[in-house]
Amino acid sequence: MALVLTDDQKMLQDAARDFIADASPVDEFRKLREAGKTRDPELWRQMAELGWSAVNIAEKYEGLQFGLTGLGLIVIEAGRHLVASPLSSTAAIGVSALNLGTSEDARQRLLPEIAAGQTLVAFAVDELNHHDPQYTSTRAKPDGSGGYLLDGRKVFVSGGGHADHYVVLARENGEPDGDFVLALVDAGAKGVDKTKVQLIDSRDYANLDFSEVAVSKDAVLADGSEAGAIVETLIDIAAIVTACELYGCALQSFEDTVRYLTERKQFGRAIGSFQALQHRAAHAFCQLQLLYSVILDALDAAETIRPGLALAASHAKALANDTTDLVTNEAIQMHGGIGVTDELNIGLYLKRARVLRNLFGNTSYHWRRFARLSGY
Amino acid sequence: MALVLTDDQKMLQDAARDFIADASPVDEFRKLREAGKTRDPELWRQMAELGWSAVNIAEKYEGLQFGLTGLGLIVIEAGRHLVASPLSSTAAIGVSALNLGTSEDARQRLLPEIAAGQTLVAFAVDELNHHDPQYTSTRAKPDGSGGYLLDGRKVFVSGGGHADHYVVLARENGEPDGDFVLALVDAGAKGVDKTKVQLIDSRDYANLDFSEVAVSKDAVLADGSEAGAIVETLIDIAAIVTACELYGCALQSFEDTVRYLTERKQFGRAIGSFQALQHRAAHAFCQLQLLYSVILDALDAAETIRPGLALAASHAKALANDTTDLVTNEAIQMHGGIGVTDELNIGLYLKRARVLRNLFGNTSYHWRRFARLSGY
Amino acid sequence: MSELDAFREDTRQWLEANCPESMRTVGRREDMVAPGRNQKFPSDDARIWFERMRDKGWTCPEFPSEYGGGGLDAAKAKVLRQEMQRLKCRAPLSDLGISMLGPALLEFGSEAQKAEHIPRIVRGEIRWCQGYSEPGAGSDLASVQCRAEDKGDHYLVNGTKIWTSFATESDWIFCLVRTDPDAPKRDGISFLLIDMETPGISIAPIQLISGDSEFCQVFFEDVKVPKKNMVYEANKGWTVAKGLLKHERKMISELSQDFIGGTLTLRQAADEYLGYDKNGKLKEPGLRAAITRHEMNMRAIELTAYRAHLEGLAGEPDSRIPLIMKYVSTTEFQVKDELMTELLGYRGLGWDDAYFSEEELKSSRSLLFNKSLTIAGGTNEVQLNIIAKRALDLPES
Amino acid sequence: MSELDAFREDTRQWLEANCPESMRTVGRREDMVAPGRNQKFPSDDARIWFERMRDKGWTCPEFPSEYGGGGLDAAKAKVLRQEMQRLKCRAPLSDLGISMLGPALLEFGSEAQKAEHIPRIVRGEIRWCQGYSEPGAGSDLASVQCRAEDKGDHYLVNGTKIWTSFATESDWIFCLVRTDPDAPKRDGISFLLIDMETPGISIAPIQLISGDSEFCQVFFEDVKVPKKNMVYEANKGWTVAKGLLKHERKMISELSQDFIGGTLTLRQAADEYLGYDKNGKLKEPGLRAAITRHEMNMRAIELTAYRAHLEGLAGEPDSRIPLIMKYVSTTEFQVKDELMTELLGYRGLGWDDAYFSEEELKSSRSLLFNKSLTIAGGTNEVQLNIIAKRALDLPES
Repeated sequence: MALVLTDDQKMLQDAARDFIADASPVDEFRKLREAGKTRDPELWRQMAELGWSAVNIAEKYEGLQFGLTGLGLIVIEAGRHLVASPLSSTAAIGVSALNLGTSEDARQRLLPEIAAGQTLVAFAVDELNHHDPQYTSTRAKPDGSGGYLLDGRKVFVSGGGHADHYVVLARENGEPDGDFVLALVDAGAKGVDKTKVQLIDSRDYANLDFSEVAVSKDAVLADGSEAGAIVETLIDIAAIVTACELYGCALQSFEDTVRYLTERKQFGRAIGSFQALQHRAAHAFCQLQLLYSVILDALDAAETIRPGLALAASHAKALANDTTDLVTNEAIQMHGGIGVTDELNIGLYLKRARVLRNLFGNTSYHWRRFARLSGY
Repeated sequence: MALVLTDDQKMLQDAARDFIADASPVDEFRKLREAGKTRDPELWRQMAELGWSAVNIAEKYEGLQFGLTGLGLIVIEAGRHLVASPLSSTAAIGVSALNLGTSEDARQRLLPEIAAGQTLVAFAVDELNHHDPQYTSTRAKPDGSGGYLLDGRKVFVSGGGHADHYVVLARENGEPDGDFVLALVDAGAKGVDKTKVQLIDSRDYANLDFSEVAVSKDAVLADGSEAGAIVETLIDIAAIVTACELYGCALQSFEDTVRYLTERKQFGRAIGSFQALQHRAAHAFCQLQLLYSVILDALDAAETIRPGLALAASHAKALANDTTDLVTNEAIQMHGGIGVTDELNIGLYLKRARVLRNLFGNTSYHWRRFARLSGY
Repeated sequence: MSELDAFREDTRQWLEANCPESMRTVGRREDMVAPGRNQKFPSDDARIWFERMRDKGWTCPEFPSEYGGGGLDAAKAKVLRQEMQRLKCRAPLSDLGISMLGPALLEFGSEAQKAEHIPRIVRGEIRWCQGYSEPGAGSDLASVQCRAEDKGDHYLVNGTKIWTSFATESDWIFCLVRTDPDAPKRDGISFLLIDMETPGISIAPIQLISGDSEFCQVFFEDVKVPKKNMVYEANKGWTVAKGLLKHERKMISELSQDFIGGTLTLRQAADEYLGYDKNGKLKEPGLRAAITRHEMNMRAIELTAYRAHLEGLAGEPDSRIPLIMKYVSTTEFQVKDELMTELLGYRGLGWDDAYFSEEELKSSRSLLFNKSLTIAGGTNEVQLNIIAKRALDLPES
Repeated sequence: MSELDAFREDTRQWLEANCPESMRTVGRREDMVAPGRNQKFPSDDARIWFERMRDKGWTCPEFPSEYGGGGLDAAKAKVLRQEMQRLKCRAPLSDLGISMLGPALLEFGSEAQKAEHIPRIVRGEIRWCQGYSEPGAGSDLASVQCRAEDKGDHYLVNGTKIWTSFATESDWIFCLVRTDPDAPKRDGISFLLIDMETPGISIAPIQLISGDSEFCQVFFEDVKVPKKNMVYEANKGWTVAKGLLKHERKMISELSQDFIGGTLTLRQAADEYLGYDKNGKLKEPGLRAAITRHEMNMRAIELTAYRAHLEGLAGEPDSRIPLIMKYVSTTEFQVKDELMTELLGYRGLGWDDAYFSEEELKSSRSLLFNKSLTIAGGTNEVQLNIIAKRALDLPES
């Protein structure tokens, strides 16, 4: 277990912290939102220049081959500043789909483009209002030559509005117990229909309809008996990366709150001198420390794809959901009236956190999964 | 709903409070425990003289016909002082079994004796480590003349050590889906074997083995298709009375704690002036107030056997369990070191509360039942 | 038949004859009838219902009839409430003038003030808003900074008030102002009535995280207020304010869930968005348990509110119960919102989009808006302080 | 091969050759080897293991070899710990002298004090107990009342100490005493070593709700203590005490669950006392969720302890982590006890009865005994105060 960062990782973390604080503080997200936009291409260009789009890509595909832990650290920093970028959807999850997949052709074709920041990917997994891959019914009908025809509907695809390619989870012939099929689909392909959806966090989501969309053999990232394991690992990685962003949101809103506690005066004292608030803040601090350990462990599990990854992922996502609920609610309550205004960032963290809570598994989903994986 | 006491009920409550504070404060329970006893016959004689054994018995059987709410108020007061008496097992549950049962003969035979304080009854319901009447497997084999032969084992029967009669829950022919049979069994009957069991609360418990015990037709309190409803109502009443005692325990340990908060000094101040403790105490106070409303409503439901009794009972027992957990834990924590010594009463309340939590349904049992009764 | 029974009989008949059918259903937030110079009605029925009630003085049943009120005593007012509940009649008019300022004026106001303001409140001619909080004085209400200088024939008001609901649509505001900057905090405060059309007043709406902006900040710059508009005595405004605060907390804890949240119940949401397993149990056991806990708490709160009501009627009110109601109910409302969001999944996270149903959008707005419930009108922390002090007699912290 | 690698190799071989097989399993509470004048051993293997380790000075590996200690530097001591963990070797000796007093004496004691006491600690000849708390001074440790008057050649001690573990079986006690009653609280305290056989000392065991009575109250009545037994300087005992407190909190948070609780894990209890449905899920979904939450918290605590350990090794200790460990771990241990009690049902509520298995009785005792975990060695409240102040820099309350 790599619970302590390497010097390289620390350098990356510092660089990310500095760049984001400078180039994309929360104000930048506010400007995007005001403009009705969900993306800042110039920012992504700069992030790609720093190599962040290439962190999780092997050198032979023109990546930095730095691993998921490093990327997770960047996502945490991005979470702290509510950066709207394809970091999670493309650099972490999209790249992982290609890395794990069986199509060398897809890797050679897409990874260098992604590394260069020129191509965006989104993972289309959910079909219902709650995440649970078990309920996948999108049909992948074999076309007889190793490819498939896709039919079905995916909802609330994160990053789906701007993606150039979708990684689509389907089932062979759409049968409830059929093998998974993981297919790479061009956003402009015939039969793909996209509708943007606006959630409370003002990010990029889309619903996707697939109608007899042709997927060639080279675009099949996984199918047959090995698809189950690949898909599970991919979703575990997605859950862990999402937990990283939740942790970033929680950490920053906690730090903002502690600062407010020392500044705001009521009844002639800093409100942070009131013992009831002190104890609640101290408790939240403990929870954040515990969460950080779990997240570092999960990132290492994801980077090394070691046995126990599934358990580590469910642990990280469930605890991140729970802790962020606690911290964002306390942040608002401790800020008092000002905490519910749009002027303060606290509300923005809360809105982002509530959406992330639902992405790749809510708390009760991961509790059940953790219990099942533990054998009880 | 009778959420406000009548003048008569208030008089009874006051009388109970005065008598118990005088005749049986917690010190009396300590003396019993020291002497290795679980019963004080002289105390029960006095309580019977005050009519408490007869509160729930109709006038025609020489009772006071005062109803279960009144009896519940006495049980609350008894809970506040940890009175070890057959109030719950005999005066509330045993009497209710006879009241609800179909045997007029049993009523005529036993109720006047109970009213006079001369006969004790215990309800033998559980067979496993957790309460759940669904798992009743004690066999009641029809004897051909309206009676039964009983075979089976009942465990942790509250009041079972001193009872003269048992009310035994069995199933016709011991079949998993068979009708319930509720049988009255003489403690000295042939084939009855009793073993006392000592739990942390130093009260009277026994395991009972039944081997071909003859139950005559007159001693059958319920069988056939109507038995299910009678048994459910009886257990609901038992759960509500147990909730009353839990409430008494919680209330007294809370009041003891608030007093301690105002008396104990640390860092030069009464510890009750520390805001973190104030907020926790205030929260506990709120929970106790909510619980009291729910208990009054449940007592009324039990007294009138109105539709909704089952929901009210599960609500009362689940909330009583939960609130008492909170309050007894807080009581110990707020007392600090002295709270874990045997010298203080706080520990006695905790021990009693943990046993009562298990009697007639733990929290998760009643949560599930409440959900089922609510249709989700 | 006793006089009260006769009154009940008459009232029932009158309500049945006069309350339009459409006014006999639970109203939503937007169905509320507000008063004011530019009063508008959500429907014709709402207008008719308002006018009929107004003409009997039953917009304010307990206000004295000499000021246009209903003039009912407590017993009769209770009968009227019961009969209105029986028919599910909506409130004909809602305003801070009725629920907060009116009672305070009747207790503390001068004869001239009552004669000027009470009839207009009863007739719905004036919409009132409240100027209590300031940016630096939230929980610590007594640290009012907004100044009112005595200029002989008028007060000159300078400063700002925040969290004023619907200030842009209101005609008058009642304010706490500092008239003696040297006195200890609570001793230098006065209670002032100010016409919102007075020169020097400006208003900036505050945007909330839910997107709503019913709260405003009100700025006073050299606003001249006639001396006759001071209620009670100079520097004794805290006495008036304390009385009002109690009314406000009661109001917030009594806000019904239907009003605050969307119109979906958890049960309906569970039916529609989650579903059941083959044993008829909610699909997610964790959510099932959480909903059960919430439903139990809500039922306990309702029973407690009802108990307090009955204890009051029996003449034995337990003064500790009202103290706890705001804390327990607002806390539980927020639990409901979070559970609803979990049940609805992505559909409970919609912003402003044709894709989501009106109920779904209400649910996500409610999640966000209701975070203010445990803050407005006395934060949870202040409420717990009060319980510790008044119900438990714990020493000052 | 580096020197450290060579040391590891030697150590491993030595341990494998010298640690008896029966000492390579997790010990229970009653398997602990305590020192003292009347030392007894739970088994022959325990004695052999103790003697072999003692002879190498490895009962106290980091104590200087001039006092009989192992004389290992931090790196080698770590290697020894790792190798002992690898073989699951039990501690050869457990005592407050080793974990608390010894390190303090080495830091603050005089040369004579070190020469007198340290070798006897290493050799297990003296059992030490602690005299910190008093009936009036629990969380507020600095309000020590127990007096030590300077009588020229000795101190005269009068007063009482409470919560002293195993006082009846100990040989010496280290105490906080008040030497200057007029100084501000922390400034008049001294740190004194007292032989328990000195006349005037009496001991009363305290019975706990669990039935245990390992804690005692110790009474001092005109007890004469030689002046040489004062550690550090007069009235500067608080400095010594603060160092010790840190060790104590660490010890309590590190107490392993096996040691504190019974030997049953929740998982085993679930298997035996609750059972599974046909899908392999624990029968009670509510308990399943509660156990899951607990298991997650325990795993998070373990990972955090390990992270802190690794950060320390990497030379970048985060000083905030040790502050939180006692609070989070003791709180979670109590959650485990309650869950265990729920799982076992009636069988988790047994007192003293042949009817219950040893494990079942341990479980109910553990539920009761462990209520003290969040109190002893710094209450949860004190721990949260410390976190607020030191980790979050919040202002003094």
